[in-house]
Amino acid sequence: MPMLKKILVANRGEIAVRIVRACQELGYDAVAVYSEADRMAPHVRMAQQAYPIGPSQATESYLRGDKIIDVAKKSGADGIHPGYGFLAENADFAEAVMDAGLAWIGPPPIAIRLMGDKVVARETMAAAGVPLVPGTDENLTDDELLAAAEQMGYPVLVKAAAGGGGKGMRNVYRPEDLTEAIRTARREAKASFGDDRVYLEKFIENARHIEIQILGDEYGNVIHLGERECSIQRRHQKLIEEAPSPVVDEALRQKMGAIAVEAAKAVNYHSAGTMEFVLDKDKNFYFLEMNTRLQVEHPVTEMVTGVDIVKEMLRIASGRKLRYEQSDIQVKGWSIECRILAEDPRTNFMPSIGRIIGLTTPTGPGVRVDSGIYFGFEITPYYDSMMAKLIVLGETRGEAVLRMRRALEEFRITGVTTIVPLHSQLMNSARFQAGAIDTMFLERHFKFNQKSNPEHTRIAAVAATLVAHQRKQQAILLHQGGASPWRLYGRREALDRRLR
Amino acid sequence: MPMLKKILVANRGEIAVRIVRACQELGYDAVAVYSEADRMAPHVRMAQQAYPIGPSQATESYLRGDKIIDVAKKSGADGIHPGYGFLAENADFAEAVMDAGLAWIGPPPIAIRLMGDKVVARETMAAAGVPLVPGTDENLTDDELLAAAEQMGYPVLVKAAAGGGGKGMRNVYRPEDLTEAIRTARREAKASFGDDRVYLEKFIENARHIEIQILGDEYGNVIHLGERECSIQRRHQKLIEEAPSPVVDEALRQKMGAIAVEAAKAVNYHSAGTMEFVLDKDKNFYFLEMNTRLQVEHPVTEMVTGVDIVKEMLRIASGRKLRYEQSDIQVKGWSIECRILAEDPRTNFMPSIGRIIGLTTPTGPGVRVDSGIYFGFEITPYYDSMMAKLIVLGETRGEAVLRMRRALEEFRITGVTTIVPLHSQLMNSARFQAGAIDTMFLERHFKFNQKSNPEHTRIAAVAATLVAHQRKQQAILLHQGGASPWRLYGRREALDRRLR
Amino acid sequence: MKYITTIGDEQLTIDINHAGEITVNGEIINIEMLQMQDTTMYSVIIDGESHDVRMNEGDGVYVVELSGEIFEVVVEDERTRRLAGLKAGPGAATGEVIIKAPMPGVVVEICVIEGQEVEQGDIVVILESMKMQNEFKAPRAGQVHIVRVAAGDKVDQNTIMLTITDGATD
Amino acid sequence: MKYITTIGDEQLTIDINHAGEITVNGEIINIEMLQMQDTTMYSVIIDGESHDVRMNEGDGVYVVELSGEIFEVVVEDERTRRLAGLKAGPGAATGEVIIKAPMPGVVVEICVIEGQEVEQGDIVVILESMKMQNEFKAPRAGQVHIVRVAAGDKVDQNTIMLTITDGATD
Repeated sequence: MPMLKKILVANRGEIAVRIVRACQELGYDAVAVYSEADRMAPHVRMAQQAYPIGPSQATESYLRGDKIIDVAKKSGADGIHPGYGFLAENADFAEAVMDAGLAWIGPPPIAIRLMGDKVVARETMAAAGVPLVPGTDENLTDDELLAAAEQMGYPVLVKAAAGGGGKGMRNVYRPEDLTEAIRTARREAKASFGDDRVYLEKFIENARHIEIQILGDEYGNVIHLGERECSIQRRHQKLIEEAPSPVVDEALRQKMGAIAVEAAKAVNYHSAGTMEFVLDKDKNFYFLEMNTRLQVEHPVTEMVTGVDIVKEMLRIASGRKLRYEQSDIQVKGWSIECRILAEDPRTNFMPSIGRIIGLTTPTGPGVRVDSGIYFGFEITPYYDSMMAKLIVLGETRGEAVLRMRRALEEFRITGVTTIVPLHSQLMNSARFQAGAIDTMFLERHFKFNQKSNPEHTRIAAVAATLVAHQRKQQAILLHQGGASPWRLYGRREALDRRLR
Repeated sequence: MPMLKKILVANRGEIAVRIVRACQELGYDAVAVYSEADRMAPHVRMAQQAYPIGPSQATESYLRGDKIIDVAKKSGADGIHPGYGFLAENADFAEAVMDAGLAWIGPPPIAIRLMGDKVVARETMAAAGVPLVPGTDENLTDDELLAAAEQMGYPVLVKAAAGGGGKGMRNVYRPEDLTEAIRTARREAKASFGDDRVYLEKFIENARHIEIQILGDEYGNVIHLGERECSIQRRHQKLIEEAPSPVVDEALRQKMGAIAVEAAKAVNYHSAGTMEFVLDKDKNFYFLEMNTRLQVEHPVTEMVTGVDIVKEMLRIASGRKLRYEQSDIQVKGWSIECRILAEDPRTNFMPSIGRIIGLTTPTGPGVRVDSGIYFGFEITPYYDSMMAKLIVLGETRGEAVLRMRRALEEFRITGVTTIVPLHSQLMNSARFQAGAIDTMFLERHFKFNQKSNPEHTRIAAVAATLVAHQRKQQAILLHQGGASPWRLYGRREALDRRLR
Repeated sequence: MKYITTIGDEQLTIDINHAGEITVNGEIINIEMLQMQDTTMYSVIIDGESHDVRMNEGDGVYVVELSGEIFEVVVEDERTRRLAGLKAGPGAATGEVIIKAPMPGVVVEICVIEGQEVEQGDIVVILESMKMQNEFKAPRAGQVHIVRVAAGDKVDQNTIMLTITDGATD
Repeated sequence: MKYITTIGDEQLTIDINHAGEITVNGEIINIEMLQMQDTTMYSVIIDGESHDVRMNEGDGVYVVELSGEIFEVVVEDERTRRLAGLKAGPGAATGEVIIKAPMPGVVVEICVIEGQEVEQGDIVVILESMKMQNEFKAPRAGQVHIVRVAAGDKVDQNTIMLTITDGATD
């Protein structure tokens, strides 16, 4: 394997920025690709080279492996990092990249293929001795699925065989809802993956989503970097992740880690990957699926272990041996990540688009932002709504929560609606602070905008009234006097008038 | 000593923001004070409470200890953190704070007083067995100073007895320049400190500025947090700091650290403080002065030790015992800080004022920004030119330099002129990269804008020509067509025209 | 000028006199409010307490964000309110409701038909945009009046998808 | 249109034709340049290479910042230049030089007197501002013409402090 010197980043948004930064910090050149909507995107501006690959729709650009490989050859790139989403778990693309004589910065295509079909993945893991949630095959008819659900007992989870990211996933609590859930899951799976096969899994209540990050080289060395807890979800999509988990102790960490490492070795895995598990209230854990790529939430693991996962992926793809042994990996401190989405928490997470006309990014000790936006950037409707990730590191979980709260308070995004207020309220929730969370937390144990500080209510009322008053005055007086960038109200205004 | 719950921050700019953040992360309330120019400053917006203390001139506001103590009482604060500069090393103020029944978040006034007079400090340190640079008393006449200089040999350094921050400091290489240097140093010292006493020190050539951070509690426990190297200076003011130093090994660190701890104990020091030394090319070190306060460059120490110095100061002032023993302190990784000044590196660091009309702050792994500005904030002529500090942490010095380079490239400040390009060029300097620096580096071994990439020259020429061309076209065509937020040039424009 | 300001289930009487003095339910407050460069943010200092406040206005409702809490505020000046002889609060739901697409997307499903009675919160249309399926709910009870789009339609931003009228009470 | 662009000691002939095609010294280049929201920044992609470029203009000189390097660029269109019959480069120093205070401050010292000859780089005035003493140097050789301020004076932004003329050659 040749030394890498120029990497094509086959992605956009914050993860493309993350990878470009890693390249620059290793002294590599980065090559960006972009759709028409993304000409001004930060990954394009930050990379050393940038090439257009087509219209805004991802199917015409970021999903066009052929165009991307052409750009890699034209630009002289010697490797491709796919990020997450788009082509990251497309084994055919990985093979095409390698066939073109380029390094694939990810796991072997055969591992992607084995783990890509969720049912095959379950069989592979079962053979490797990994405990599984009870579930069905994916080739059953609706009637067979109904019978299987009856057998395993409700609640059950309908899942897309080709799935990921919560797409085509439905919780079902009562037999009479199953047929409709299967219908809508098939529809969503078809739309998202072009494959409408679904299967059932027993839905474990009060469960936590715990996953193990692994890292392996091309010489059979595999280690784990501890766990992440990702139980705060909406529509089966993660909103908040943390490392470590409030309920995983060192013994459980080593046990789950050892199983994840064994499972990865069973499929000759290398590069970065993640084993997802559910953990029930008695701390039994069951394999859910494996993500054969870098994950959105990888930074929390980086913060507590000090390992730069993206740089390690680049080193591994250069044919280097893993720089760490299992005993080198120590979890130190506590890290939390909040996904900053352009969505409205008041209207069931309706996405928001628009130009960023004001932006203050939180900084200071222990704060990291992995962002795909900047002042003046436009959020378009073509891609998902994640604009940035806010990550903090604290000595303890308590400090991390307080630090996240102050960082959220500092995050000012004007031009689109964001879920920052939802995160602030979550950080203030006693239940979240106590770590008493599970995958149904947002739906069952939390209500947005539930109660408010009476003093804040009064301030909000007065502030709105002053703005309304000022508009009324302006309407009457028109443009009296020069426009000042700041407008003053209240006492000070009164004082100014007396002084004039 | 009572538990602290509400802290008044007697400062402005990035350090006030830093302290407000520490308070919030400990669950304390912060009280800001502000001058007329600073009503919209970030520390005012971020604190829970904020009170005006007078006109923009610092002498009428931030230096008015009486007004600040009044606000502390009115707001119910139970302690005052002075930051650095302004009243931080004013022993009378520290005493007044304590007399008012408030906690002083800093060292004992007696220690401030002992170390505040540079000549007394030298005597105190000499008595404690700390090696000193040869120097004179401060009560000499100009003729006596001339004679003393002859005695110790040139070059010499003229320094203000009440000094700090490079004010009233002059290098003198030839006897014929000394009289004029003493005159201007006295003038500057008088203007800055109201005290025109100066003294001479032997100027050690090819020396490095190395300082030791110490931390002590009220029970006599003192530890050191290793060294910082601050050799990149202009006009005796630090521009870049790093921890550790490229030339300090573990043995030297322990030796200098032990002396700093002993010296601190000799004056019954507690809270945070710094012993500044010069280190000559044979690794002999000499005491320069002690800063009895938090320093600008404290973050690089925080990054490599994991100790939050500001929070420790708050804990110590609450009467807590130090949470660390010397053996707990491990230096891990490498941290560099660049001071982001509103000054023009092309015109001998002429300060710049104006409103920030565009701001992109670098983020991502290993990057911290301690900032006192935001989009829309106005840089006024009343205070110093430091807008922010950019701090990075890398595994190695090499990674830290590359990370700083990419972070500087990401830092976009529009509205004032900054020294960001100077820092970028420094990071690209082979000599800086090799760690071959000393306090004369900027003046002797570095030339700003010395040579440029020929490809960049061509791009700059073409870009300027396109802008000139477009202005000319606009002047001719006036407002033809709707104004677009983006303007397109070149090939793409040609294509657009053909398609119309 | 006197205002009646409604926030949640509270009503405040706020008076701003010609000298700029402000009273809330008769009590004088000391407030200074300055607008930021990005125009939706304000720095407010009220009796020494400092707050950043975000304010967006639409359809006569101010949406105020403060310390992670979101408030909806309706401000009416007393004279206008008296002249209009309004008795119902400003939040009372009457007239036609228009459901627009807030961004470009593809209609996945229309869950209702014209003439159908709906309860507040019933899902009426599903739109796919930004890789997500977004459910639109009836903001209040009523009757579906006109359905303008069908499943599979591509819609632009602000396309009217359907309208709901007062229904039975019409 | 044809331009003569001077950067450092280099001169480039840059032609932008009506079809938007651009040549530099006769060689066609493929460039796309888009302006950012903050108006001094541009995103430039030139033959696949991506750069962020900052551009400020003053007194006919473009100050261009690119990857931490700063360039001063003078752009003249060929016709104007020919018509003016200029022989000297645009950077040649002639006429009166005005030294203004770039910001409010206090004059610490005037280092020259009216009529004095100065060399390029000689310190002419020291201004204290932002807690620093800032030295102003003669941008070129000449003769001090008028001194308008004295030590101790408070000056506002853009106050003219002194002027330098061509001196002996006048």
